[in-house]
Amino acid sequence: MKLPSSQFTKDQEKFRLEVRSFLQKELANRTFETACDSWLSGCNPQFSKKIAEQGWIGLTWPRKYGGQERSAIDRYILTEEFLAIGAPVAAHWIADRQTGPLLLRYGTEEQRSYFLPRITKAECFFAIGLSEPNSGSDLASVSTNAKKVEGGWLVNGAKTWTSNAHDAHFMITLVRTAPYDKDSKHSGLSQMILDLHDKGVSVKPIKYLTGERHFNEVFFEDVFVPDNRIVGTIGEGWKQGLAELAFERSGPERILSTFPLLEEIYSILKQQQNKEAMNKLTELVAKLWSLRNLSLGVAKMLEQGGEVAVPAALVKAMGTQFEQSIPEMVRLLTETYPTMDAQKMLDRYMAQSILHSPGFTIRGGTTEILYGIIAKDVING
Amino acid sequence: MKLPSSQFTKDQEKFRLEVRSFLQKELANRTFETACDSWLSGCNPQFSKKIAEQGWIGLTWPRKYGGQERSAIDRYILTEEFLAIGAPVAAHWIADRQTGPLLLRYGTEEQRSYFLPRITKAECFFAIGLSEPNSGSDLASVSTNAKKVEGGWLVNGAKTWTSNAHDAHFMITLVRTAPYDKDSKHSGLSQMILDLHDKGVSVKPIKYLTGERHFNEVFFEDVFVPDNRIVGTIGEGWKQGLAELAFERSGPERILSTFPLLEEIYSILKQQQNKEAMNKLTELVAKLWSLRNLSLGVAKMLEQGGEVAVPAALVKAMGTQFEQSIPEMVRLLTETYPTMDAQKMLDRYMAQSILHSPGFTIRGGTTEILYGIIAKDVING
Amino acid sequence: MSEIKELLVNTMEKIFKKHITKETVDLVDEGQWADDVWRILKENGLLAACISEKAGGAGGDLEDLFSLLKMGGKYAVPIPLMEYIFSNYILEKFHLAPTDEMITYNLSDTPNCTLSENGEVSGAFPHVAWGRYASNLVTIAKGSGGNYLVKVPLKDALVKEGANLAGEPRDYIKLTAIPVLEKSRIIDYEQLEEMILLETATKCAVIAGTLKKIYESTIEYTKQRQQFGRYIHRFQLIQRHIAQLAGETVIVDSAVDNMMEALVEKRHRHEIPLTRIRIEEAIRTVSASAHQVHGAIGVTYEHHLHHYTRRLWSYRDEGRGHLKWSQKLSRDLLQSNNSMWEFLTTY
Amino acid sequence: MSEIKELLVNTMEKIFKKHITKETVDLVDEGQWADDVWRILKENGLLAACISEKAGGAGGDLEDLFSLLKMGGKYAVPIPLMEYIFSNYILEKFHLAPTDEMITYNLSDTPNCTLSENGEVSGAFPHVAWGRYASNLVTIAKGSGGNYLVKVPLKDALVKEGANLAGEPRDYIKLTAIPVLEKSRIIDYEQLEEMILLETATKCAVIAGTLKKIYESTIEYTKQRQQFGRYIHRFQLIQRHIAQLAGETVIVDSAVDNMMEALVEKRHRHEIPLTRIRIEEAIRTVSASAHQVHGAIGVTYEHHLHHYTRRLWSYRDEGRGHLKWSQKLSRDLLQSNNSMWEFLTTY
Repeated sequence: MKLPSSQFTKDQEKFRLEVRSFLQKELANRTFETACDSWLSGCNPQFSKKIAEQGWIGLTWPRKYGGQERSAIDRYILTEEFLAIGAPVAAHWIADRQTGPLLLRYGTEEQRSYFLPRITKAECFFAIGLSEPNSGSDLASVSTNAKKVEGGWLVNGAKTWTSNAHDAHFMITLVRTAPYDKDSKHSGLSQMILDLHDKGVSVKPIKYLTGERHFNEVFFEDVFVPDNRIVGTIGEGWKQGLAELAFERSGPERILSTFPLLEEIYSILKQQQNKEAMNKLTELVAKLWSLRNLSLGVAKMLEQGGEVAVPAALVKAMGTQFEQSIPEMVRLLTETYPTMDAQKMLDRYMAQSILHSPGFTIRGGTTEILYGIIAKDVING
Repeated sequence: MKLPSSQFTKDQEKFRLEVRSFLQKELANRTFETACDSWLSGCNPQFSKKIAEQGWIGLTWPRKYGGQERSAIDRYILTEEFLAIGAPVAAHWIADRQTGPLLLRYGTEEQRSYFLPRITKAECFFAIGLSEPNSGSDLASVSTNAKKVEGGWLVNGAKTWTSNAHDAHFMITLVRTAPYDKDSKHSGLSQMILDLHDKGVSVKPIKYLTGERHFNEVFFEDVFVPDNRIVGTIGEGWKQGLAELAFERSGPERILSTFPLLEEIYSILKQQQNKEAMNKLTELVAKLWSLRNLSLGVAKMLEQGGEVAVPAALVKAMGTQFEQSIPEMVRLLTETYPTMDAQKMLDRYMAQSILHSPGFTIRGGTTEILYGIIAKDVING
Repeated sequence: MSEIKELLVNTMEKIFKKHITKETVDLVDEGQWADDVWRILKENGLLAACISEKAGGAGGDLEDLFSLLKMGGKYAVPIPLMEYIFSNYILEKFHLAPTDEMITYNLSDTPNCTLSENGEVSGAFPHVAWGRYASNLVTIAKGSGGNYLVKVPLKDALVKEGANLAGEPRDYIKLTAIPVLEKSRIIDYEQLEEMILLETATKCAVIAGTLKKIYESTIEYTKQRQQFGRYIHRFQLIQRHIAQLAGETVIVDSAVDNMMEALVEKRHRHEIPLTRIRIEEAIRTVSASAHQVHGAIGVTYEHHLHHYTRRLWSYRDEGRGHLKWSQKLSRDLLQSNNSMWEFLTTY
Repeated sequence: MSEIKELLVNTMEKIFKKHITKETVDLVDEGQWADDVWRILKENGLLAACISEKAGGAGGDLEDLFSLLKMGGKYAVPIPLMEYIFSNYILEKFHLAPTDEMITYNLSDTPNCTLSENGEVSGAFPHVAWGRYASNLVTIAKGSGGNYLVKVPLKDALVKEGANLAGEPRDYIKLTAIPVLEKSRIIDYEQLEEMILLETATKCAVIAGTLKKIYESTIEYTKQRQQFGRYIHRFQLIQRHIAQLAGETVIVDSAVDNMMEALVEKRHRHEIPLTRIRIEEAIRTVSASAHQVHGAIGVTYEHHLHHYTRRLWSYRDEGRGHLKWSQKLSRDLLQSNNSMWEFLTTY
């Protein structure tokens, strides 16, 4: 697997600086506060509106759906800048990263014209409904089911760990449209767009260990989903979902969730002119630099249509362990007293990083599951 | 699992100093050279003779068999001092650690009176024959077999990875005395004492990656083993062998194989008065201190007859990873240029440690196998 | 451990088990005082452990004290158990009177608090454990000629509430010319160091208990949770976590026991720092492995795991931590004439 | 990579595969010169890669050079491939004449070798790669007014044979008033640093190749070896090793490719140190995991694994290593006015 290297064009560099200067201005105006893990836990619909006004939601999508037809690399740069400054982009994140590409690939014209422009205007946020109370890593075992009725489907069941479902309008939901067949575990699953404000849908918060509301259980009781809200082909839900995984796994959000902490310790060590600690920090910098090269290489390869399942899964497995390791490394470089409301930014970012870290290597595929996937792909190919 | 703490009595302390001063004198006289991993790769029959003259082989055994009837803790102290100074005790190691206790527990009076005194005089060295070319970690799959004949057994097959078989006189050999039964994998195995100079035995060296001769393949072609060389009960070989594992797994040799390197870097950092590196070194010291407490706790518990399977396996799993990590840590503390014949002791110990390290977490049960054993024991009990 | 000690531990554990539930511990996050727990531990004499009977305590030795502290850690006890006991223990050790009023402490090797000639204390302390609930504070104040251990009333102190990562009260306290209740004779550097050693030792015991709880609770979870049709403890990658959890737990347990014996025999100068330094890795490994094994359920507030992991993440940065202890030990090692092996085998 | 480049790499690999067997590599340990390999690589023009045609070389660009060096690492080539090519590359870069005699080099940022007024070099060098076989040495000598790059004949040098952990010749060489063959103009600090950067870059390429070989070979082994009745790649704990091997290999591969492009574009000041620092962990992880997967067979001389792991363990301590590069990079970071993010995204 030979990956492209991570150079950017002049235009791309220019775009990066444009994004950066916008974000720095917003930060100075206190539109948002830098925080670690903000891409998933920093849900701020007003801020998403501002991003939409820049034309930065659905950046790569066709103009006719409200997009800018920019390259995936431009979107990569945009995303990186959000992460580096710790901007609260969680509200539109899923719709931008997953729903848009899914509909562009499998959606009907009607679905695209209806949803995509609304997403780009930050009027319409999406959640993902995959896990269920008893499924965990074993996604093929989902049991939320949809029964065919006149003009649509009746959905019953429950999803769990759906991030930000309380702020989202719709949910791409994986449901069983044919009975479970143990010899063909991945068949009989379908993807539907569920309106979270429909009758029969109830959203129950699950408090994160910090006490914050973050993810939810979502219950369905005879929820009617019209036929025009089916995504792609009935029974192909598993395959359709998998196709997007490389995008989801190899993005900069698997490396940079705790970057603001790294930035802060760098600034402190410079102030201290602390050679000894800076020597240690170079190891983190080298790790980050090389992970970023890999992630960018995968992004470029994806744009060229290459096969990237293994390196993409590697970015997720290694990158999330890296972002998780940052607070543990930082505490060896200086003394800290992490609290969520600390005055010192270092202490605050430490607290955010420590408390959010456990999720990094669980969400979106546990490290254990990824190891298995990587090994199987390596052995077979 | 509550383990005894690691205090010593005044007499024990005295014994430690006695051993230490003997070894330091021998070192000064150049009877031996300090080396890492010497307990298994430092085979020096002359040196073993000197140890025997001190009465230090079979220290805990009954006087009537040439032993000193000292406590297991005294033996622990003795062993630690060998390891700390990197003395070449490999020739008598297996006989002292494993054969003696095995015969005392399962041997016949005749076997004890014949072998034990010879072992204590360093006249008789033992090897262990467990692994076979295709068995690896799956010891139950051994296929070397013994067929009953008049007055004894005829052994055919081969053993591999037998350390120091070329210097040993006998080998405790695990053989199949009944056909393999997949529902009772561990039955049908027996332990026999095989004379390595008997007709039909051939010992073929396997060079270690350093090019040194260290372990061997041992082939048996119709080797006759008389009935009086069977250890314990026919068919009980697996159980008998297991009983000794706690001793084998939890000894100081699972922690201290690379100790001379640690000692040397300590001395260098003191000379340099290198604070920064010494700060880092305290972590290694704390690890070693705590592993040693654990290992000693197990030793004391063993002497009291307590159940120690889990902590003993933990000492092996954690201790060998620790000794393996020492060269990797030391190279972060100072620059080195490791070569086997370096003038600088640090470089020489580094070379020994690096080249011998890969074996630490493989020999005597791989870390992977140990994890499984530990987890099963923890879950069941 | 003697049989009588074992009996004592079992009795203690029964009380803790009965009265300290997930909901009780939740009270801390809700900013409430777990009065029942306080009352029951007090009624059972547990808060007076290791204070001599003549000073109004319940007697007992260091082994009892450490057993109690481990239990406190194991149950994430939602009251200032360690702080109360340690404060009184220090008071008695330095010949001041223990108290049965609520008391907490603040120790630093560079006291930033002064004691005036007329016996008034002024100074500010960040992060005082349970400060808002305490009537008294034990601390070190710089007075004429040296440092003193002082007991100060808090009713006129300025208190700004704060919390550590576990939601436990860690309050900013400011004292302005508050008359001391009692003060010790001048305390020299060694005595101050000794207090900090003791504080670190008690923390280590609490942490050992917390680690044990996480370990046991994770093992239990692997026996209940199924994935892909099997109990998860049957997967090798989970077994690896189990082995690492077991390893770190037993290592720390044995380290704390050895440290405690060293304390009894007054040869604890290095054993306490070594324990504290070693605990650092245990906290990192155990909290990470436990969360990884639990998956999503373990990061919910509903599940109890975070009560223990958040405490570990808090405690490791309170008091004198591993960085400072490493520097301290490092200094001793640089000055020593012993070899490393002598250092490890000489008591 | 362009198609023509790919073709070149495939052709190279065919030659290496055919002529460099385990037995050929064993020759190094036996103290023998692998003359066949030398001859064949020379005949195929591979030893003259990246030397301009006008200087008698085979042409080619840095990408070709790096492909060749990776191949050298992948096959544990038993001749001074990197040393020969690098020496000539440096000579041409600093306007001295490349040579087709056997040549090696020694570089240090604090040269301990002097150049007298009449052009004679004196000094001693430990661990010169393949010194005993070389006719010439390229090194830095301190002369009047500054440092010079010099080419010195070795026929009158004192050579004491030594070896690195992989058994490769690393000889002590002493020169006493040896007349230089050629010398450069005065070399300033930046030029010297640039040479050392280049040397580190070439080493990184060799190491990347070696890592790749270990990875591929270990994967192959897991497909052949059975334990407990299954291929070992089916065990989760082996899968974890596989994933880590794959991860480290692909990370280093991509780092070296990025470093190489930076070199082409002359913005390699930080990219080379970053690659070298990152490689440290890859060597540790890959060598440990590969040996662990192979078990006992992998530590025998009979198996080829050690030829690659021993080379990694040697190369990481040769030339300017990660400690010094960390210090260097650290100095730059301490002086920078950029944020970390600017540092990472500005070229």
